[in-house]
Amino acid sequence: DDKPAVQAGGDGSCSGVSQGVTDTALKVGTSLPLSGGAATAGKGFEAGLKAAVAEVNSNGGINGRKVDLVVLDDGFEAARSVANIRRLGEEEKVFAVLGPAGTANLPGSFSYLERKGMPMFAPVLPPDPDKGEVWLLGTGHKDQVRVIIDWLAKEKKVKTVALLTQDNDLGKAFAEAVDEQAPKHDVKLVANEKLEPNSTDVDSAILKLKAKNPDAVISGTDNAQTALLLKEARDLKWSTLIVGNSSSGGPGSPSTVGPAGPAAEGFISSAILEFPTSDAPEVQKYREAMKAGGGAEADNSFALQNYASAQVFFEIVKRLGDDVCWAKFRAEGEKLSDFKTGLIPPVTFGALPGGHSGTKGARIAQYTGKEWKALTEFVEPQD
Amino acid sequence: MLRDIKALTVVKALAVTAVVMVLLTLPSLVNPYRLFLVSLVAVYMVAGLGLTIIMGWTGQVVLAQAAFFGMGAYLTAYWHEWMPWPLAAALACLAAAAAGAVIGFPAVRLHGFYLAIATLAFSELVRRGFVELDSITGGIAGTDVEPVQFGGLDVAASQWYLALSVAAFALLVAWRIRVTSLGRCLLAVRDAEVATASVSISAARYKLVAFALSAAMGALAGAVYGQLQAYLTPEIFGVGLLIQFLVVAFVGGVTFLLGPLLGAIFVVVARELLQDLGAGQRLAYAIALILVVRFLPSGLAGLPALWRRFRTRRSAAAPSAPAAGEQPALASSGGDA
Amino acid sequence: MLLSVRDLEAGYGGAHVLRGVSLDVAPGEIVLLLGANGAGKTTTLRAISGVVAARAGSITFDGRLFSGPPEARAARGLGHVPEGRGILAGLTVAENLDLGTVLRKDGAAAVAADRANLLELFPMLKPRLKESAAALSGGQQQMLALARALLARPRLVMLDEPSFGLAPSVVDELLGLVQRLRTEGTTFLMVEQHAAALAIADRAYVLAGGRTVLEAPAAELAGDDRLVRAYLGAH
Amino acid sequence: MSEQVVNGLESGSWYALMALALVLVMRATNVPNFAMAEMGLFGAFMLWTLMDAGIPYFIAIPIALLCGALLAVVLERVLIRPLLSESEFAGVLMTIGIFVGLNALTQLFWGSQPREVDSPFTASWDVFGTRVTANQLVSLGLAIAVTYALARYFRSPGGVRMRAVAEDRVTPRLVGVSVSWVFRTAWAVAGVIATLAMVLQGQSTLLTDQNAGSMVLKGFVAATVGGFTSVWGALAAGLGLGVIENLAGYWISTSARPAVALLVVLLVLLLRPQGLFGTVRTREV
Amino acid sequence: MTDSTPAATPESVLTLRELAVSFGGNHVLRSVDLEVPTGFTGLVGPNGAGKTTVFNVVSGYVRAAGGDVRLGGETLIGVAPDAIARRGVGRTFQTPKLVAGISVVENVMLGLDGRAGPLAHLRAIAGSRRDSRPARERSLDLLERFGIVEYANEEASALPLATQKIVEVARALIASPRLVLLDEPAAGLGAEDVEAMVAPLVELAADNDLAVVIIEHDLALVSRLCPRLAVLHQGGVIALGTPAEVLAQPEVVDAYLGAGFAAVGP
Ligand SMILES: Nc1ncnc2c1ncn2[C@@H]1O[C@H](COP(=O)(O)OP(=O)(O)OP(=O)(O)O)[C@@H](O)[C@H]1O
Ligand SMILES: Nc1ncnc2c1ncn2[C@@H]1O[C@H](COP(=O)(O)OP(=O)(O)OP(=O)(O)O)[C@@H](O)[C@H]1O
Ligand SMILES: [Mg+2]
Ligand SMILES: [Mg+2]
Repeated sequence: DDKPAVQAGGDGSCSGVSQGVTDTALKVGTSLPLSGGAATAGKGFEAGLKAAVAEVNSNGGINGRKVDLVVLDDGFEAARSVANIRRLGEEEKVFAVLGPAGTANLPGSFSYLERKGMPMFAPVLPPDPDKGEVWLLGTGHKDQVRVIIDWLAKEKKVKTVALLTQDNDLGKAFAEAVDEQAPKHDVKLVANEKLEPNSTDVDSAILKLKAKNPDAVISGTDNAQTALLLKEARDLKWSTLIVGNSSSGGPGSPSTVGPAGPAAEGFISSAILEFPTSDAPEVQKYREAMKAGGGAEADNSFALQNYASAQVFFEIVKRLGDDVCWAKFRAEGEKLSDFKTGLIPPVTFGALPGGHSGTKGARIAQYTGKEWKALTEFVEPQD
Repeated sequence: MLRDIKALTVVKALAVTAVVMVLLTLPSLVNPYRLFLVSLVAVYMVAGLGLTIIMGWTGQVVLAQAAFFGMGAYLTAYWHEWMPWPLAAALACLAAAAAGAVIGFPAVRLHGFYLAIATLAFSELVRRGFVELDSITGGIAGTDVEPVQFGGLDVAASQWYLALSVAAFALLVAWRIRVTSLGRCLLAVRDAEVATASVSISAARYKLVAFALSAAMGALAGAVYGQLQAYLTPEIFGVGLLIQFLVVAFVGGVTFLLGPLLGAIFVVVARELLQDLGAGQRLAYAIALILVVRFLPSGLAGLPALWRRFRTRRSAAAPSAPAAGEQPALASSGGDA
Repeated sequence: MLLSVRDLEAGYGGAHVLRGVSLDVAPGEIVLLLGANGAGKTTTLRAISGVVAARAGSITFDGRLFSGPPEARAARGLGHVPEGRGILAGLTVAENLDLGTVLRKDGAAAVAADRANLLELFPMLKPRLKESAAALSGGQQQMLALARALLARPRLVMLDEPSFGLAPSVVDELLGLVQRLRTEGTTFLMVEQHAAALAIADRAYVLAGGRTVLEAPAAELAGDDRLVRAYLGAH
Repeated sequence: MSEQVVNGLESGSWYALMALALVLVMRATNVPNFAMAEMGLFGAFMLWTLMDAGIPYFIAIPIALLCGALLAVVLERVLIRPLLSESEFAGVLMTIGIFVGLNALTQLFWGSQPREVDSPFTASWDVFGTRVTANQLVSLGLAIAVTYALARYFRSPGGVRMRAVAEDRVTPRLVGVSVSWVFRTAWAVAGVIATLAMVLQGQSTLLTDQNAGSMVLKGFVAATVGGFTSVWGALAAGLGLGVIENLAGYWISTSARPAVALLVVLLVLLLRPQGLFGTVRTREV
Repeated sequence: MTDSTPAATPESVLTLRELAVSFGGNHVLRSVDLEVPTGFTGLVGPNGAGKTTVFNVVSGYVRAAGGDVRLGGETLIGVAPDAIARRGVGRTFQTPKLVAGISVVENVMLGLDGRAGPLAHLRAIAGSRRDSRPARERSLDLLERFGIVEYANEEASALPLATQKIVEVARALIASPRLVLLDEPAAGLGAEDVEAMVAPLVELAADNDLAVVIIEHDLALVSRLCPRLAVLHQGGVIALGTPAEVLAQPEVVDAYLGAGFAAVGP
């Protein structure tokens, strides 16, 4: 039933409606594109979640509650994503939706979540709806591109940029970021060429970009299209800075640089995570969890992202103690401050508006031809 | 109508009453998610009925239902800001019917596959239109849909009664069309297009009527779908949705009135049941589809006929073994050039 | 016997049409299949050529079981001019004729000669060879169907109402051709309501309600006024 | 701009090849095969697998083509042929089912990581200031060669049989045309051509499980504009489509590109209902 | 008789004047002149003479290259086929074209459905039986007269050929046309079936002052039925008169009947 929403004012009491929690178990669910156009990412996200859950359970659960994870496939379709979130809420009766993916698909569920009062934690990566039930981790596409432009202007003295984007939300976020940030540095956008999602037919767009001779090209496309951009630029003997972001560049993992082959040398990308290959202790712990929890290869940054999100989610639940309910989750969550996972920038939540975006920064990284190297620390875009 | 009901046997009447009772009290019987699924069945059925009219009865391969569905969803949501939902939905249906007639006007000269490709292109262009018209559709980012709530009912129940009444209405209209003169004229266009003119039927005009009717049904379904989905983006109304509708229409049996209902149940239930298979579910769905088409080529609605044939064949084959070998018949009617 | 059918049963979906058809055709014979409208004549021919599956009974050709798909039966020497002609409207007249040569193994020269002969017989087709077969008139299509079937040089030819739509002069020529081919060894099983057909046939079967109810020499039937009136157009 | 045209001719060659495969299946079996590109993609992935295992390109290619053909033949025999006596809708729905199923299988086997095919055609030349690559020449050359071969074939006795069977699945058998032979041949050859198209596309760009969907659409567009009965028409339409797409991207905007193919086919059909090169049926009554 | 130019007489229902048709370069009809009064008129001629083409022009399916077609006093040239049917021209086809998905009686009703305007369709959809009940009754009546009422509720596609042809004749007659064009209605029919079709046809024609043009190669039937017979050959009417007169003309024997005619003919 669409119960009246828990007006979680944040008094920390557990009088409201809640579900998915018993004394021994906490049920969470997610909806991911395990098939269809974004299956690689979806499977990575799934593996990260599974590893995190297996790890926490093998340590006795959270305050004695074992975590029970339900994964649904939405095939990267908005309609199925909406249906899945409802299924999680009404049929599976989960406590929260954790780490679902689909920039364009997830907003369809926000009004439902609001009516229901059920939290959605760390969806990848819709714009922040500023709703009490939705919690974002991972810096959005737009802010990442803003960081990129700051860096290009300051470090590379770039004066003109061009965009290669997909004709969808992703591309739109890129364009908005350039509109907002470029004027601050007197950087000019000289071209924005668009690609059909999933198409490998990129040559004509790239020829048009080259004709404008920009100092840098920012790619708001998918991994394959970005790889093709790298290859084609090399074939055309066109030396310009090519920049991706966490999604199009897949920094830290071979998603883009793998298929691009030798052409990927020098490729730049913004990153919102540690690299899965890093030897920071937290990342080593992640790799062990991946090995134990099974699933995709551990060098997958998608897996790392959701593994990290799960750590934050578990931390909030842990802080709830025995009384786990939606109202208290919101109250406690908004108190989370400067929480360090070692995997993503430190997390701070706060009250609405704006308080439910937990991380802000991104870093710039470069592929040397053999491995990814961070060029900067996590920084926030210049206002 | 009353008379028809009287003609039913008592048992049938009781069964119908029971079904109606269950449908009316459904919100108190199942959880909101299942209610949502059943509402979805109703929506798919209505969209499928549109295909039954244009493809099943009129024989025109029109692949634009996703576009009309989208028009219904967007326009109803948009107009609902200024007027009551039913009026908004009715206007959206009219608009879609007009669009159907507009594309139908040149398209009546097209046959078979040419028509299919032309209407598919039209559909995708309309979808691109959704992207461009962001004052109405919110463009790529999408738009929220204001929920309709009937006094005292929660959102899910309101949606269900909306879906139920729309489905009942659409089914009633389609049934009346099928059994009256208009239905006969449409079938004539399908089965004997050249002969239609000789009995004063203008094939082109009736194709247009079918285009408009089918578009209106699609839009009606879309109007309710907008309510269920609560958030609309242009990507929803692509080829994938079209394929979904084709499966709804054909798996059920595209010439049967109740075919779309069976098809819609198949689509929704298969999706639900296969969910546990994780990444393998697309494959499983495809296999289910392939098996249904392979063994029930005229759709689920062909099951009773298949059963009857099976029984007669068994009784016929019983006395002496078929010496000539029981191989599939090649034709139900001879080769007629 | 060249063809021998015993207790054949067949039908369409739920419709059980043939309920016991038996007939024999000896080499070099012209056998007529008569019966009222809907008696099952067409269905019998279809079952023999494999277009419709037999549900019971047996068919033997040349002493061996006759089964398999229609093309296999055609390969054993069966020709069938179906009801409704079966002209392929998407092909030209010449291409329709070419289809008749699929099974010919006796060399291009022989085929060309046969082709020329048949075109002599149906001169109307000659100027139309390059045109779409759909453009032909009803009677011309019937001629094309006959020519195509005969070009395959089958041993047994089944003709389903060959006179359908043909002008009287052409019917005459056709029946003359049938007689001539018979002297060359071809065998015929004909469904034909043209009275003149009885004159050239050896024997006839009468079909009623999906069963063979009568078999008699053609001459005998020709004398039976009642039968002639029932099953044959006066023409 | 000349480079846009050259690039357009290259992708146009792939569209044309896909269109030819579709025309072949359509003309022989009257089934619009929505799974055509997906079958070709299977062959292309086989090529990748073989090359990944260290087998040289020119040995792997024939094996891959054979795999594409084999897949097409098996699917035709097991899933399509039993539906021949059913309404044509059943066939359409079946190919849609195969499309979804093959796509899912490809994804399960090979994942959705893009793959690189190391083709030996890496050379490129500068022709009056326009870059022309070996891949482009190979694509165009193969498209023309396949068109020529098919045009010859359709006029030969075998081609006549195919067209006959496509139109009527009963009568041709009465004169001994083997439907199985026609179906097997048509699907096998179409499988080879489709594999060729997907390999050419894959080696010039990247091989992904998403390549097939838009390819089959473009193939259908080209086949339809070409009139479905004319192979030269299909070639011209495919090449034209590739070039127009690129020029529209160049002159108007790259975001208009996806709409261009659709607009072209819509306009062509509205002006000429039988396609640019198709012929009208002569007589109906 | 061959080159008489008939003036439009009041009793002429259909008048063809110098009608010409060609397909590509093939001049099928060069100049056809014919008047069709009420009652039966036979149209015969060798295969490919253009008989069906004449029907196609009259019913609007094929465009004339020249000449005129008049129904009553009005020209039919340039009128759409469905409009011609609405003016009272019914026809059948050489191969019957019934609607497979509906029953026999509904096939006959179809002859009336096309006349119903949008309002009538709407009324019917809304549940009114005002139009459909009488239409069904008339159709059943007609089937009864043709002796095939027992097939009324069967699917049309399952009927034997002869029955299909009779249904098509009924469909052409149901809307009370002024002129009916029958293309080889008796081909493929046995003598009894021919009788079953012809007897009610004759009655109906007489009762309703119907003009019937019949193409038929069954000369016995034509001779019996038609007081007037026209022979079409080489693009024109080469003979016109009573059957006995016409069939005796040597050019008709030459072009159409053939040498063997004497042996088996009437
Ligand atoms: N495709 C079909 N589906 C169902 N029933 C059929 C079909 N074709 C024929 N029948 C039925 O089978 C019976 C026999 O038909 P068939 O065509 O064999 O008769 P026939 O003797 O050739 O008649 P005719 O003289 O009219 O050609 C008829 O009652 C007919 O209704
Ligand atoms: N649409 C068309 N295209 C080309 N030729 C045509 C067309 N329609 C008719 N013809 C030709 O015109 C001539 C007359 O055809 P029509 O069908 O009128 O003959 P018919 O007198 O009815 O002959 P039959 O007795 O064989 O039915 C034929 O040679 C035919 O091939
Ligand atoms: Mg018959
Ligand atoms: Mg004719």
